[in-house]
Amino acid sequence: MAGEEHTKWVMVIDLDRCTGCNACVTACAMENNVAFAGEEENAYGRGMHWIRLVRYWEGEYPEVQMRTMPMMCQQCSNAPCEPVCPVFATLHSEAEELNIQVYNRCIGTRYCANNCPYIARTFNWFDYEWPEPMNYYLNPDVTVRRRGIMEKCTFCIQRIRRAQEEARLEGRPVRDGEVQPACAQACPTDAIVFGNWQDPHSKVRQLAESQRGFKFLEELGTEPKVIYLSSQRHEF
Amino acid sequence: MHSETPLPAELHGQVEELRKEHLLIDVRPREEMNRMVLEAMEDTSREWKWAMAFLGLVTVVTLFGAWAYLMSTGMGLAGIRRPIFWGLFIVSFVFWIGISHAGTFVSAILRVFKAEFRRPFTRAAELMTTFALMGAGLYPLIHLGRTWRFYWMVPYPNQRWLWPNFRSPLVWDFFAINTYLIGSTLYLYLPLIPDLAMARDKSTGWRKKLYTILSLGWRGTEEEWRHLTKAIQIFAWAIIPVMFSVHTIVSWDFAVAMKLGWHSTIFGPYFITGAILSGIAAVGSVLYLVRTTMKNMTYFIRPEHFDTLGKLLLIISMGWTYFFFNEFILEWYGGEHTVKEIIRFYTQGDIAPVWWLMVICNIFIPWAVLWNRNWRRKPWVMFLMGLIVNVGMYAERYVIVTGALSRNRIPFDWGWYQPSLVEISIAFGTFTLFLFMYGMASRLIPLIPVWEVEEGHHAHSLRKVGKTVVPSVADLE
Amino acid sequence: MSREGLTRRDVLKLAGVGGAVAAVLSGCGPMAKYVRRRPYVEQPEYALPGKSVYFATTCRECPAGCGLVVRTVEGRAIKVEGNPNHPLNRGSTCARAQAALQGLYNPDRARGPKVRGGKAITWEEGIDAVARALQDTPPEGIVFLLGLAPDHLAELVYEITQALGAPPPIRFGALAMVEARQTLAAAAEAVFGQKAVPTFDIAKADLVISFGANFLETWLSPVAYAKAYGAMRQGHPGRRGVFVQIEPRMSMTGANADLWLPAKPGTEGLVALALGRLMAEVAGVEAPEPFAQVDPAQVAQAAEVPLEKLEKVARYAVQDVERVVALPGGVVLGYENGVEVAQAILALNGLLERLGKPSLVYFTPPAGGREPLAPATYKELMDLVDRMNAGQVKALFIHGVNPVYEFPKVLGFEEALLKVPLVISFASFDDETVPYAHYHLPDHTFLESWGYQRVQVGADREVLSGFQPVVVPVFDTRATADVLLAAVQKVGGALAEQVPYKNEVEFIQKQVAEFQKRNDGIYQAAHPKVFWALFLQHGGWWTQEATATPAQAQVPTVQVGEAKFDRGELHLVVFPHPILADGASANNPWLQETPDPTTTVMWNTWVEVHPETAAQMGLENDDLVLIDSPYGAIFASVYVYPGIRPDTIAIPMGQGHTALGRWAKNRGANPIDLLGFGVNGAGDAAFGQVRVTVRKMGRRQVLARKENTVGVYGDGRYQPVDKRKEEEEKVTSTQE
Amino acid sequence: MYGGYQGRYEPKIYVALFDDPEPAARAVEVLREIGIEDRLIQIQSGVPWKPEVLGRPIKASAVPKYGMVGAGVGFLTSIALYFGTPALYPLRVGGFPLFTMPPAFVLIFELTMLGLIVASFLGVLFESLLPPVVGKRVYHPEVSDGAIAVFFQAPAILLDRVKEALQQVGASEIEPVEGSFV
Repeated sequence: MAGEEHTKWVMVIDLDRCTGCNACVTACAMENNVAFAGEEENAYGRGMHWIRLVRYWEGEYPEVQMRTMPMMCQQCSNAPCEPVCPVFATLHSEAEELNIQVYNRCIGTRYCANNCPYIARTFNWFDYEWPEPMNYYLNPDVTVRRRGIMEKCTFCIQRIRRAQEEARLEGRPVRDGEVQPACAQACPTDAIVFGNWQDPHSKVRQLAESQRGFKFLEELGTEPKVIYLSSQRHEF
Repeated sequence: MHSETPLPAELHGQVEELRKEHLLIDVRPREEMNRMVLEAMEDTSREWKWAMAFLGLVTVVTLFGAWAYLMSTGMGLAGIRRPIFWGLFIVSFVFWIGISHAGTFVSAILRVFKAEFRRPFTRAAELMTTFALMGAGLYPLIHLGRTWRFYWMVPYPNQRWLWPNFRSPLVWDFFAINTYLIGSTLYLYLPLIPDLAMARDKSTGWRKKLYTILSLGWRGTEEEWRHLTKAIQIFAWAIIPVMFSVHTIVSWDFAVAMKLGWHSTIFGPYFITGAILSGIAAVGSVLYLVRTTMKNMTYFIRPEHFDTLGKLLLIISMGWTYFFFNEFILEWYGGEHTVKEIIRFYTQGDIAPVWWLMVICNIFIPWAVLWNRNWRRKPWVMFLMGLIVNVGMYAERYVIVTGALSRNRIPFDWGWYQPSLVEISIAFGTFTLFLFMYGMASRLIPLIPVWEVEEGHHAHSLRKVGKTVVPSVADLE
Repeated sequence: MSREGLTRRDVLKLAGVGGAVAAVLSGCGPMAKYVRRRPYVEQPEYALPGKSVYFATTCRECPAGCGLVVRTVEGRAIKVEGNPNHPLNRGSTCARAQAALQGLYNPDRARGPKVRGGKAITWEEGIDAVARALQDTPPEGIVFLLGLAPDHLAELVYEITQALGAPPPIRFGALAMVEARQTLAAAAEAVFGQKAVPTFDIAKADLVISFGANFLETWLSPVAYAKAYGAMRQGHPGRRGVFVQIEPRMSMTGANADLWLPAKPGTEGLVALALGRLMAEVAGVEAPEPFAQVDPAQVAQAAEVPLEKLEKVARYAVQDVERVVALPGGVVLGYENGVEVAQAILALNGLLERLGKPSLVYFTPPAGGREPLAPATYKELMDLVDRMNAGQVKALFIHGVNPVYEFPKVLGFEEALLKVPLVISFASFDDETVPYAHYHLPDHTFLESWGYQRVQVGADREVLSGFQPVVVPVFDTRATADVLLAAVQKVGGALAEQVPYKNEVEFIQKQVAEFQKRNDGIYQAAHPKVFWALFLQHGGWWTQEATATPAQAQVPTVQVGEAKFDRGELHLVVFPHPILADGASANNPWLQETPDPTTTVMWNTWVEVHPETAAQMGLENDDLVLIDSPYGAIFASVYVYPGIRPDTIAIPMGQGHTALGRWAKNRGANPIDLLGFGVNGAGDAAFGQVRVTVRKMGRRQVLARKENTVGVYGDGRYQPVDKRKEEEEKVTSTQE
Repeated sequence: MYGGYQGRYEPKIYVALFDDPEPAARAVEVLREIGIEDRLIQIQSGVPWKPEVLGRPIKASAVPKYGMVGAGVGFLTSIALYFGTPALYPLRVGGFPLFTMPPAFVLIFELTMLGLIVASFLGVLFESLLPPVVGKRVYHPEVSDGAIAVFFQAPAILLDRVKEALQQVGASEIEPVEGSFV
């Protein structure tokens, strides 16, 4: 029973709370063994960030406004990246309703990345290094990816699994809020909330019912599982 | 049949003119044609050897050397980046697939339509198909992040019962390209058998041994001819839809994607037309090279062939323009921001020089030149036209692949692509590989299908009609 | 997973470094001094292979003191997480804390004690040197220069200096310079009657009026403020807090404001007064003295701020909402009249209280009633340099601060250092100061350290945040407190009697033991060892209930006066990098790789220039420019920044290291070098008065950005035809 | 013991060379008149002359049948791959059903065509018995120079008659050849 039931993991991001501080970016990188690529590679758009803050300037000085939007894999129910992979390296997990990336299966066609409307995928252009002893901090729950394969946000599936296993050992369902991806955990303003949509009392479910809720590029029919709550602005 | 009606003496001048014009009525005995073809084939001159050694060396360094470097270091050596995950490799892939349409188009379609002028250069074109496909087939491997795992795309029973994803266009590609490669190679080989038998009969030494094996003991019996001609008929009909499917599927690699600038229903015919355009153009260039660098080829490849190719090129350029304009105006008319930006990026952005190069090379220059019969009949003009149109077609693929990827629905993540040295080197290496393979093949197999030419001779004769002579064609097949 | 480089033997070797101090096991965590890796057959029960062990500790990436929980697996620190119970950060962390593991496991860390020139020595020799310094130097010649953290080391050093009769330690750092804590404290004294840095309770606020405070980035206690910000925006159903920011350069904080007013530098105090006057007018009361002296219309004109906006803010504050708070910070305190400006801004709170609004300002009660030592002012620092130059400083101990990098060049600290006969650095990294040190006795990084920190600001209760090592020290480093105590033991005599601790842990335990008497903490225990275990388990001690009470604000009389500026074409705003802050952790690659929130620049220094100014000067993105102030000059690449005043440029701190490690060295520029001598009334640096000239170098140095790098790499010809319009379209298309 | 007699009646293969199909066709006619059956005549030529031209019996090629069988095999393979393998290891992608029709057509088409093409090629080889596995087969190298070689099997007793008749229709030379027809 516990931990086995059908789950649908959903993330709610309150853009009104989000300050764009990038703590989620660093947290994600540290949790998921995301490699750092250095200045030149980043200048050429080869940063490995799984989550990034999409930032826009709006208006003109002095009425200029910055808008940010954390963007990561939206774990689409109808993910465009999945069917184009020739070797099933990215596919849909039916138990968690997540979009899975199987690193060991990936042969690096990069088609999935081209077909992702959220530009959520990053590619291992090289073998990246964590010079000794920096490799000590690498998370043993997360594969270190080698060159030539695709990677992306996993909703910290290792944490979901850990919580499910613990819940199963204790013979109870996973509690709401028990699973927190690294980004949600770090978020200083609690803008990111994570939870199980199937649980009608979950916080994500309640937040998602907000009138501010929207899904990014929803019109494409990808059915993303990240729900944004639009930011507001008081006009003076 | 092949025997000619005696012609009055006063028409001899006119006859000479006509003979100069048309290969198929400028009859030479089979022995002589055999000799001419074999002479051309066995002409392994010093220049040729140097050229092959140079091309081979350059290929090893620029293609295989760079590829090894790429594989051992990482895909980052290419200029691709987020969000332009496909670059010059895919551009070259599409380009060479396009070139590969030449042989099939010239050979199969013209054979089906009994276009007689095709006869002397079908093989030259079919060779292009095979070698271009081989070049093209390298790219899906080169562009893989983990090339050493390419065999996971092959459906083979394995321990885990894990199969490829047949819903992926890349798997379709895999099947389509393999079908096409096998089909076109066999289609090249079948009509080659009688000529190989001829070479077997006329050569000595290692060549004799080689051709003995390759000709499979061909004797030219009625049975053999019956089966062979039947099979060629089947092939000619079967290879055409395969050819269409290949480039359609290649276009689907783009068109099925949820990517603005790619997601277009017209991509199938648009790509096919483009492929035939570049293929025909490439035939023109290659025929010029064959004609000028190989012995006796001025007899077989004549201005009339270039003339006809030129006409075809003009028509197909118009067809391509039609599809191109179709695609362009509808996107231009549509209101979506990203599409508008893509159009702006194409026509005014950083990629604009390439885009305009495409328009100039594929539309303006062919249209300006090819209407003129005299220019069409000049081999060097057609050689240049072939190069120009292929530059344009390479530019087209470059724009479609990297240009569309540079712009997406999230302006924050737009990008700009620059091919790296390694990419350019590999792309260049495929050209030298192609020339190397073609050069080697030109000295190993009879480049002119002599029996087909002779067959054509038999089908053509000169008849007097009123006060003039006209070539007549008898249906031999 | 194959990246494991540490063999079991290495681990055992490392494990041998830390001496074990046996203590009780409470079943919730290790009580040995260090968690040691042992063979599987005799491994402690909490260190099962494959099972995570979590340790509560405290972040020392900035002086705020957020609580952390560090996940370790088989003796390795894997992930930093926030301590969900910690009153400051409640489970959240900033980017710096997240990347702290890259500091811990940094390959460029100092690997052992050494003398100048790089020759390795034993710890015995190092301790001897310290002992000799303490013994032989006349007490008035001993100076301890410490970082900003109000930690146990500062208190221990204070005790040692007291026992020696030496001057108390000087605490300073680059962040202190731009945060101007003493200025804030001085202004708070005038308004609230307490000379301390106040905490602004923005979580409850309906309207926050911030004058330059970058409280979401690095200011005082950024995670606590960010947490409060989130609550202000969406924490109260049906009541969304509104936020107005007044500053010349749009910081990330300002970028989140509903209204951002780029007031002319130096006019912020007047704007505050004008706002007060408008509020009084709206409320229909007579404006109190300081507010009455200004004419809002004139101020608005002088500040280049629309009067109508000020009126609207005033009306909203008075009529529409209940809870309003005004806070000063950042560059507005960095003028010569910074104290007065701060007073004027804080006085708004007094005015609002008079208008019947509740106070949203409180002072964090110091843990155990012990007020940590105040950080030094810029003036005191200049005095120190003078003393060093005069040869009065005989022994200088440097810990937690990197003066050669962090102090403005004009102070001449480097030259002064050469005049000190004995300099001992305790830096964990080979930083810029180390070459000047006669001895380099590297401390652990904080994740290998014991200690505690008294939270000074941001918490609504007493918080003693504890830290414990989460891993065995990676290198041959030693806790500075241990080194000092060992030296004290070696000196012996009266000093050892007055500072009677055997080692660091004993000192800490003694301090912690004071809280055992308290009955308002989150836990109680009868036995000191159990209490100590609980202290470690919880990651500190704090009270059950919030004890801070709202401070009553007065409306002081204040003459704001004119701000003075250096000569130069453009105002200069030097701000702490939102990710790297003061740059102490600039060698953590993921901090370098985390994009700056507003510009998305990574790995380098940029200078923000208003688009019009850039156009006038012929500057484009990525153009290298020389920024020249009367005190120094640096090179940086232009970032055409839409959120900055046309008469201002801004440069982030944190880069421009000439040492520290492979990822930080020779990267970007250090804008601190542009700052001068100016001080304000409280003695803090008047860093806002610097003006600079910008010269185009005719060369490009491409910045790595996360944003659409069209034009960033290679050529950069890209300029959209109608960028602004497109940008609007983007936003509308993305936010439906 | 009856070697001489037997030798006179033992059928041997001879070849007559012609330059044009017209005399060749007449030669076939002559041979038939003499009583040599069609199956004892084989014509080799450098170009595919139609049987009508040479007055030879018209037979249909079996190659299309091979092609059809190959196409069928290809079709069945594609069905097995496309609909069989997802059942072996069901994996969901992109919200698609496990078995979808549109992509199926692509695979069905490609594999059917592949089967057709490969089988047609093999059909040529099998039907023409290429390459020869055992024995020597009759051949005249002049064929590759465009000559039409009429091979016929005749007992020596008829040889003179045949020679005479063939020379009348224009055969350049008639000589015995070693080997068999197939």
